[in-house]
This record gives sequence, structure tokens and C-alpha cells, in this order.
Amino acid sequence: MEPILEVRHLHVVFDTYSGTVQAVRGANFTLKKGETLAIVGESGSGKSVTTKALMGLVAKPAGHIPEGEILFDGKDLTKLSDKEMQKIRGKDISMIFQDPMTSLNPTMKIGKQIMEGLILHQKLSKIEAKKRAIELLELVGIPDPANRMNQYPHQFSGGMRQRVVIAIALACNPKVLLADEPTTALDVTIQAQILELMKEIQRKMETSIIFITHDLGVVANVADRVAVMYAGKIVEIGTVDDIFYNPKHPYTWGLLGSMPTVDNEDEKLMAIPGTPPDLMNPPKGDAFAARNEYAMQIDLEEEPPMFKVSDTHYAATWLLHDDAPDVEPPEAVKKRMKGIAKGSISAGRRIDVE
Amino acid sequence: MTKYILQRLIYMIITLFIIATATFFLMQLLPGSPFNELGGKMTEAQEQILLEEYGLNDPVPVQYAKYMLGMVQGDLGVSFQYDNRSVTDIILDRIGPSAHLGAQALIIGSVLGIILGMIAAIRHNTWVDYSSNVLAVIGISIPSFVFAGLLQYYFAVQWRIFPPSFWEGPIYSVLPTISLMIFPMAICARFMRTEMLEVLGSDYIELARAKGVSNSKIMFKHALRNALIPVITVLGPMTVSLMTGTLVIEQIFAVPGIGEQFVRSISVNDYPVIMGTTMLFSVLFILVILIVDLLYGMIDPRIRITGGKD
Amino acid sequence: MDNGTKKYDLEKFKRVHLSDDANEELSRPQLSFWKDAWIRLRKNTGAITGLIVIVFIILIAFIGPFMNEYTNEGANYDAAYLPPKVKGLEAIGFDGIQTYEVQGATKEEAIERGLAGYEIEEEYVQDTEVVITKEESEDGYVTVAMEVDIYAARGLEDQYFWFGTDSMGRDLWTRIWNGTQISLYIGFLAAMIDMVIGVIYGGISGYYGGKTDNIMQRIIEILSGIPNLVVVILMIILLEPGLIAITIALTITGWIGMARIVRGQVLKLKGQEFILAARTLGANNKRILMKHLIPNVTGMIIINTMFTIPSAIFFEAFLSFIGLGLQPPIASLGTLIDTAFDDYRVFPYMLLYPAVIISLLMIGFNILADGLRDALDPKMRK
Amino acid sequence: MNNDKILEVKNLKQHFQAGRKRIVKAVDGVSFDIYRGETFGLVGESGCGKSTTGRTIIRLYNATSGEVKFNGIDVHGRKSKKDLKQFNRQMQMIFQDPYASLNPRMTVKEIILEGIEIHGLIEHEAAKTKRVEELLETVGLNKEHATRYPHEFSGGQRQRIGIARALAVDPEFIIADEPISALDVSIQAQVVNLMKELQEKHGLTYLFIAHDLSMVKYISDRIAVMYAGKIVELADSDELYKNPLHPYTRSLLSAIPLPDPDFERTRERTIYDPAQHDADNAKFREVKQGHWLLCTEEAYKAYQVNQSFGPTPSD
Repeated sequence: MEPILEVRHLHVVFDTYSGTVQAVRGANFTLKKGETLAIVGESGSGKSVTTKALMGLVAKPAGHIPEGEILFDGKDLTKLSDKEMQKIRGKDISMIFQDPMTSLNPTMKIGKQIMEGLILHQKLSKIEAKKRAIELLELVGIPDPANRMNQYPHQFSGGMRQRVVIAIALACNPKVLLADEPTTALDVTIQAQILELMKEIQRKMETSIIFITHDLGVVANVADRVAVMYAGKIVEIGTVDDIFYNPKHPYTWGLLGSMPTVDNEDEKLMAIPGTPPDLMNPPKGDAFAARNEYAMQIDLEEEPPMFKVSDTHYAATWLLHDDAPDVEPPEAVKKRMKGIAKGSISAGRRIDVE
Repeated sequence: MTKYILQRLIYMIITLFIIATATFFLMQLLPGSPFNELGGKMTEAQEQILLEEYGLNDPVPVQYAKYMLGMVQGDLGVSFQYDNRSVTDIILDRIGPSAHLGAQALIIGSVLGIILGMIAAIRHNTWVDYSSNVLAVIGISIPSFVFAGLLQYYFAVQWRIFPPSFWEGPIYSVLPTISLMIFPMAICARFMRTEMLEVLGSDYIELARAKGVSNSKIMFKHALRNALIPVITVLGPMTVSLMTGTLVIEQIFAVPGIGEQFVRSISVNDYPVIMGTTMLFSVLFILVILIVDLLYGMIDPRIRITGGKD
Repeated sequence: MDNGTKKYDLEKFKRVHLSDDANEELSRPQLSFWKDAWIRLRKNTGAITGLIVIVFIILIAFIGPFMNEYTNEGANYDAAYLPPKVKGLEAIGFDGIQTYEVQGATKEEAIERGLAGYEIEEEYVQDTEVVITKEESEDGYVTVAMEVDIYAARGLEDQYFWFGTDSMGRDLWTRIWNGTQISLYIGFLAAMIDMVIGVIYGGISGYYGGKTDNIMQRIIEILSGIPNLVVVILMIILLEPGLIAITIALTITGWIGMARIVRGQVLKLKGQEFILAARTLGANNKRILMKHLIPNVTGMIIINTMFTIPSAIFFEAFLSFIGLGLQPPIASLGTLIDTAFDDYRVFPYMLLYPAVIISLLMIGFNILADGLRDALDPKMRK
Repeated sequence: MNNDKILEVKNLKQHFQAGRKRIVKAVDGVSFDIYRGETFGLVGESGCGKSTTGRTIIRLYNATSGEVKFNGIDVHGRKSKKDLKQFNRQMQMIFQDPYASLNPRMTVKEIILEGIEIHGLIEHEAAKTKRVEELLETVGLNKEHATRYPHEFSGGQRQRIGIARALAVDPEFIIADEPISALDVSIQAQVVNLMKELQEKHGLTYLFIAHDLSMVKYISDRIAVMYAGKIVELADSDELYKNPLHPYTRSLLSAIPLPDPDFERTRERTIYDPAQHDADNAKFREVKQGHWLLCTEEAYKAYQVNQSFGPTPSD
């Protein structure tokens, strides 16, 4: 598959009241056509800021991009003017936000909010745009779309609002869809509906999706490839199977190990000790070193490069260096890697599904 | 919605009733006869005739009933100051210049203030923002009579650009309007700036940006309306500030309006006019508050459903 | 991509043991809420300027009257209408020179009429200048500006009235600072009463909620439907203008704003989990009030009080201006401005100094209050 | 499992007045028992009444009707101040929002000491300081943190301070109201591990309220599923996962995404339609030893006939 979006060495910094925060510190990844790339990480890991940078929405003047390239369609998006970015936003790249309760304009009718992009980018007439907007609402599963067009956001439930936001994002058949924790604010059943909707739409429209989340369950559900982000960097990237069944970075181990499986009740969860580093003064060396029980001297001195695990799988940890001691992932993770892969879980749901 | 308006109207009536009753009994409590201070020497008999004429010899409940009935019919009593002129008459005579001045100041002041606030928000943390902030603080802080005095001294007395006082044409309204509009303008600017900054930082503006909407469209189509909603709430208090403003501004610039009349009535204890004007201010104030609330409901769709804000 | 081929010192691949709680260190220095707020306030140049201006004015308001030998009272008509004169500052305008504008058919006649009208010997006239010629004027008179060394003309060469004198020859420096004291007193008193009534009312209404709150809110709703101005005027007419009347009038509706803010805060806090936590621990009402509610509302109360003070000062000045304020001999900044308006076109200094001081005071309080809001309001914390 | 009930909830109702005529039945007749030493999970989606149930049990709200017995004594009955204080010591709560649950104007020491002071547990200043240090250590924080203010801590650290505050009065029973839902995954594990550890060490009983089913499953011995103010199903956690009977439980279980791509590829979701069964005649019945279900008489009989079934398509 050909790449549609390439991010190279992206840096984003924010000047704040108390100093400069290095929110993204050299992120590299590519998004291929038609795939879903999930970016996972804890809050403050820089995953949301990365999407903002892709949209050209890093809040100026506090935030700026001192280094790096975002290549899309032969252009470096970081070099474009705001005017030029406006032509790309909503048309080629669009975005779904986290909180459906606040991401719609409360004083504008739903229909108008959807039509706005259509009129702007596709130069549709009002009547055409209206027709298309009704189609879009139908597509995202809102009943009685013609009437719902004339309602205001507060007349919709959270799940329905998120569908509207998706409709807005899809309005101009974008090539890339950025979804920033689109289901975090929703209940599990609604989350499941929205995820299904997004997958269905992707099949129909062949959109490439970057899906930001901190929920590994959601990642397993939606992603083709996964990028694990920590302290403003991508520390491991690979296919969804690479990451879940053959993780290499101790941080990924920690993330996997800290989620309970259905049959590990009697074991302790594998908690990652401590808290993420302060990105105002990022530590020297590997940012994860202080929380890493496998930390080596070199972790404290030098940042690890991306080591190649396979053609699809890369990880930035000194443990992959030839000279590093062989380290096995913790039992809990190993068990999960094997156990899950074999589908040995005995959950009642399996019975349901069968 | 109708229920909401009805409820508000009932509140209005209760409030007006309380004010009217309070003013009536205050008048009863005032020491001595109202004519003591006016005519100087008056015989007992003359005073009796006058008291009879003004209905001040009736028992208090009868007077109260008459007063309230009159009030409902728009009769606010008779002035002590001018023989036999009804208070309603005096007010009607004087309301023109005041309304003119007030409306002019309110409209120009709030529009300029809103524009200033918007610009400050757009140019947040630049010199534009800082200077508009300084302007707003000064406008809010400097008392209107000080400001009016300065304007009059420099623009009329020293530089003779505008006439210093009286009310004989549009040019005469320039200085009083400016003095009167400074406060509402400053308040609007400051409020607008805060609200605009908040709105511009909201998720739905981010979404609009993500749609590729241009900055000017974001400003006017998305942000303005949402930022205006809270700004409308200051309109009520602002009208009141205009009322207090008119009292001094009209006096300084010798504008023959209600405010000037009011101050004059205070100096000669012409209670019926004071009370009548007070009632007028109250009615106006209450109406403005109601209009502001209704406007609120019209601009913010979230309020229509519940029929009230909370 | 690096595939682990680059060679490093093998020592570097030794495992290191990091102390378990290395990550629980707090990097920031320890700060209490008030310390933090003070640091924020200190960084706000405007607010600090405001604070300095206020402190400065308060200081001179109390020291000022003792800085010269003049008193507040007692008429001395010989010294009436003297412009400011300060020893050493003659060069920058504090020279006691009074400019009169006089009119006449010719320049000479104008001067003559001026001298007669103001009872001045010609020798004290220092300069004359035609401001409006006969041709320019509408009524055919020449207007002449006549500069007079009025101190000398009155035989008061050795006197120095720093801010000049009023129509009764009283020293304006003394009167203005005494007036400032009165204005400040009214401002602080009104703010204090507002604070007490408003905080108690709002606190009770918010904390007890339910029916109590409902009734108290209806009362507020009706009260706030009555314009402040009306209440104040009615009260003053009833009570006879004076210090007490003004204070009562100012506080009779002034507390409503405070009550609303406190109620809102209390309502918000009441549902917060830390209050619930205290309740599950068995804290009684008193403890919740003293330890949890009040400390968390204090910021808002201070901010609001800081806004009340200038508005009370303004309101008193406004009332004085329309003749409902303080009665002589007590003077506030408002009454001084009011009397100055009678002949400020000839004696602008009478208006200038009280006007500048009241403006500075208002600006000072307003920007300090703004700064405090930024420093204390949790919403502003990032 | 022993039979020593620490908490008995019978037909608890909590109705709120919303507007003049509308009444919100946040909790609408909920009954369950909690045994000493166990962790009882209460799950459901937002607005189902699970938090209100917890708060009503600990008397933050007065119940509209129903009974809550703690150690055999009715909590909502008329009680003396002394009894209430005793109750407040024995039952404690951990809150959801680590930012709102600590008073920003108090130091960590003051926060932790609050309960000790209210109940007059420790007299001497030195002993108090020692106790605070102990508690901080218990929850994995440094004792130097005692003089710090809450805003200086991260979410997970704050949550641990909240736990220390609850522990300070030596409670027997702790209601944990979504204690981890505001935290990052890796931090969630820290807190859950800590809670488990403390349970063993102090013999605590938990009522664990959450919407995250996998975490509830991990920590709980028994689980009750709540929907629209009612408990629709209650069973041992394994039983509930292996043999969910109520269609709502099943839809909920089928909706949680698991961190397992293979599994996710084949997952199918069951959709719950509240209209599909007769809610009016449904009663809470024990269809099997320890497995309770909100169901109609007929459905109940059907279950009795066929005890060995897995899930039935009926209801």
C-alpha cells in the first residue's frame, strides 16, 4: 500500500507561563492508503498534539513546529500558509473530536454545520448541499435526517452528536480522517456502535484513519497498525499483531500488562511505576528509563534509535541492541501474548458469539 | 415560552407594586408639609386650601388607593414646583432629549465596545489587546462627571470645537453622548473580549477550523453569536448606568432632559416629580431586564426548550 | 534505522537499579494557594501599579492634612480662589499665577474691567494675551487672557497653598486629603457591610438549599428588579443626606451581587467530592463551613470586595454631585468635585485635583481587582 | 465465601425532584447483600444510578425509601450522633475525580488527618505526624509530601491521597465510586493493585462502582449489573461472565473491546432492546444458587426447568 501521509521528525513545542513544553519530540510515522493507524499513549504523551499538527491547528503563537515535515500529496503541510491549509482542512484531511458535547456549535442548526464544509470545499449550491447533508446523516445512522437537520445540538444525545461530528468530518470524502479519542466520552455500548460505524464507513469510502486512543481494547478493535507514543515520541510501531503478540518495548509491555485479562484475576496487574516525565525538562537518554525496570546505563545517557524488528515492526529501546542482555517480557505479558493469540479465553461472550 | 413571559410579567408587577407602595409611604413619612419649603410664608388657611387641593387631608388609606389608581392610569400626581403641572406632563416634556441622548450613547457605545472587544480578542496578547484593555479600565474607572468635565473644559472651553452646553441641534449632543457612552463601551469591550477568548478556545471553533472555514467566517458566523449571549446580560445593568449617567451629564451640559429635571427637583424637594421619575426609572429598568432575558432566549436556542435559564 | 550494529561500551548495557520512588518526587517547589496567588499577582505589572497607587493615596490621605499648617475649616475670604503654589515647583506651573479671561470692546477695556471686577492692582498683572479678537467673536468683544500674580495681589506672598484654595479661602490640599479619607471610609465601609450581609445571605441560601434557598432567591429576584439608584435616592430622601444615610443606602442593595456570587460558589462547592468526602468522614456543618467552604470562597469574596470599593466611592461621589451626598462642612471627593463645577472654567485647578485623585483611586482599585481575579480565580489556573 | 453480611440493601429507592412534576427515579428498588471481606462490583452505563446507590448507602443522600443495614444496624434510621460517628468511621468512600476530591486549600497532611481529628483518634501532634507518614507510605507516597498541596500531585498520586484519607479512620467497608475511570491505563493498574493489597492487609470489604467491565471483573468477587435504576443481574463474577442471562448484561459484555486483535476480528455485538421484555412484571429472583436476575415469572420457570443451559435466547 502506498503511503498517503508521512510524518518526519516532527517537533511541536508550546511556550507556557512557566516554560517551554516539548509536546512532540521527533515523531516519525507513515499512514498508508485505506489503513487505520492507531496512536496509543497516556495523556500528555503528545498524541493529540500530533493530530493538531497534522491539521495545522497548533495554537499559535504559544505553540509552533520548530522542526519536522508532514508530507501529504507532495506538500509539506508545516510549510503551508494558513490560507492554504484551510483548503486542505475538511476537504482532504478532516477530524473527529473527543467530546461530542462541546464540539458542535450550540447556536447553529445541525444541518447548517454539515452543509458549511460542502458549500465551502465542493462549491455545492445550498439545495445540493442540503441533499448531501441529509444523505450523510443517513449514512451515519441518524433516523429522520430531514427533520433532524433543523435541530440544534442540545436536542441530540451524546452518541447522536458524535455521529453528527462524523458526518461533518466525512462531508467532503476526505482522504485522511483523524479521530482524536472519538469514543472516550461515550458509554461502552455507544462506543461499540460508533466504532462499527467508523469501520463500515472506512470500507465504503476507503478513507485512511489515524485513530488516537489510550484504550488498547479499542486499538485491537479498529487498528491495522499501531504506534505507541511516550513522552512526545513514537517508541514502538508495527502491525496490530506485532504490537499485541510480539511487543518489544518495555513501555508497551507495561501498557499491555496493566490491563486485566479475563483469566488473570489472581495475579497482580503489571503497573508501570511512577508518572510520565515533565516535558518541560525532558530527561536525558530514554524518557522511559526512570519507570523501566529493565533500564540500563545507556538508557540514562543516550536516546535509543528505532531498531528494526521486522519489515513492519520497529521499536526504540536499547534492549534490542545486539549488546543488550536478552530480556524476556514479564510473565503477565508473555501469558497474554500467547494466551490471547490462541483464543483461549473462556469468557461467556465467546459462547455468545459462537 | 409564553409561560415564562407570564411568570416574568407577574414578577414585574410585584416589583412595581412594591416600589410604588414604598414611594407612597416614604412620601407620608417625609417631615412636615411639602409646602413649607416652597412658598416660605404661607398662612394656615392657605396651606389648608392647598392640602385640600392636593388631597393631602384624606385618610392615608384613601390617599394610597387614589395614588395607586392614578399610577395605573399614568397619573403621577402634581408637581409642587410648577403650579398645577402634572408630573406626567413634565416627564413627557422632558423625555425627548434624554431618550435621544440615551439611545445614541447606548447604541454607539455598545457597538464600538463589541468591536473593540472582538479586535482585542483576535489580537490577543498584542499591543492592540493591551491598549484596548487600558482603555477599558480607564473607561470603567473614571467617573462620568469627571470625564464630562474634562471634555467640556478642553473641547468647549479651551479649544472651542463643540458647544459647551444646551440642546439646540445635533452638534450639541456630541460631547454629552461621548461622556455617556464611555462606560457602556468599556464594559462591552471588556466583556466581549473575555467571552470571545473563551469561545475561540472552545471545541466547536476548533471543529470549524478543522472544516477549513476561514478565520473571518469563524469570527462572524461561529464565534460572534456565542460570545454575544453573555454580553447581552450586561445590557441591563448598562442601561441603568446610562440612567445614572444622564442625571449628571444632562446637568453638566444643560440638556433639558429628565435627569436635569430630576436633579433640580431634588434640590427643591419637589417630591411628586422625584417619585414620578423614580417610578419611570423603575419601569424602564424592569422592562429592559425583561427584554434582555427575552433576547437571550432568542439568541440561545438552548434556552427556548426549558423556557428559563439556570 | 539502526539495527544494533553500532558499537558501544559494553558497560553501558549493564542494568541499573533505580530507586522505587524516584518518580514520586515532586519537581516543583512547595507553594500554598496564597503564596502562589501572590507570585501571580507580583508578575502582573498593572495590578502592582494599582496597589502602589492605592497605598500611596491612602498614606497621603492620612499624612497630607498634617503636612502644612492649614486646617480644613474656617473661612478666610482674603485667601479665596488662590491657584496652586508650591515652593520650588514654580517652574512647572505651581507658581500661583491665575489666568482670568476678560472681555471688553478693546483689549485695554477688557483688562480694565478685569482689574476692577477681580479687585486687582495693575502692577500684579504679569502678562496679557488676546485669545479672541473682535473679528473672530460673535458678539463683537475682545477676549483677553490676563495672568495675575494673585498671591502678591492679595498680599499673601509668603503663603503656599499647594492645591490652591476654594471660594472660602480654605486650603484645598487639606480639604482634598480629608475628602479622600471620607471617600475611602465610605468605600471600605460599604464594602465591609456588603461583604458581611452578602456572604451570610448567599452562604445560607446556597448551603441549606431547598426551600430556604427558594424563598431567599425569590426575595433577591424582587430586590434586584428595583434599580439601585431608586432605592438609594428614596433612602436618602428619607434619612436626610449624610454619612450614615449614604452608607445605609449603598449597602441596602449592594450586597445582592455578593450574595449571588457566594451562593453560586457554595452551590458548586457543596457538590464537589472533597466536601462529600468530609461528610463521609463525619464532619459537622461547622467544620465543613470553616475548613472547606470558607477557605475556598475567600478568593471570590476578596475579588468581589475589591470591585465594590471603587463602585461605592463612585456612587457616593455621584450622589454628592446630584445634591444628595454629604452636607457641608464634611467634604468628600464627590462634594469637592461638585462645588468645583460651579466655577471650574475660571478656576480649573479646583476640579482638577479631586478629579485626578478619584480617577486614580478608581483605576487603582479596578486594575488591582482585575489582577486579583487573575491570581485567585481557579479558572485562570493552568 | 462466608455468610457474614456486612451490608444489606433492601428495596432501596432514591427519587429526585426534577422540575415541578418530573421525578427522576435514579435508584428504583435495589436489593443486594455484601459479605464481609469480598469485593462487590456494581457496573452500568452513565446515568444508570450506580453512583447514586453508593452515595445513598453512605448517607450522602437520604433514601426515598428502603433499608440499608450495615453490620445489622439500619443506617437510615434515627440515630444518635455517637452512632452516626461510629458509622462514619466504619464506612468510607473513595471518589472518582482526583482533582475535585481533595480540598485545594488544605495540605496533604490536613486532608489525611481530617477524619482522625473529627473522631479524636489521636491526641498528640507527634503521633499524628507519624500516622500521616505511615499512611503515605502505605499508599506509596513519600512522607515529605505531607506538607504539599493537592495541585502539586498527578492524578494517580491524588487518588492515592484519597485512599489514605479513607484509610485514616480504619474503616471496615469502603465504597469506591469509579476510582480509576479518570486515570490513565498504567496508573489505573497502580491504584487497583494498591486497593487489592490493602484489602488483604486490612481485611477490607469493597463496593466497587465502575463502568469498565474488565477492571470490575478483575477486582470483584461478585458483580451486579445496573440498568435504569434497577439491578438486572447479580452473580459471582465468573458466573456472570460465563453465563450472562439478562439481555442487557449480554449486550454490555459483548460491547467491551478486548486488547486482543484476533478476538476483536471475530467479535459480534448483541444489541439490547429494552422493549423486548416485560419490564413491568419483572421481579428480582434467584434463578440459580447465587445468580439473581430481573425477570418475569415465566422466564423464571423456564430457567428452573432447564438448569444446565447456557444463555437462552428467551426473555
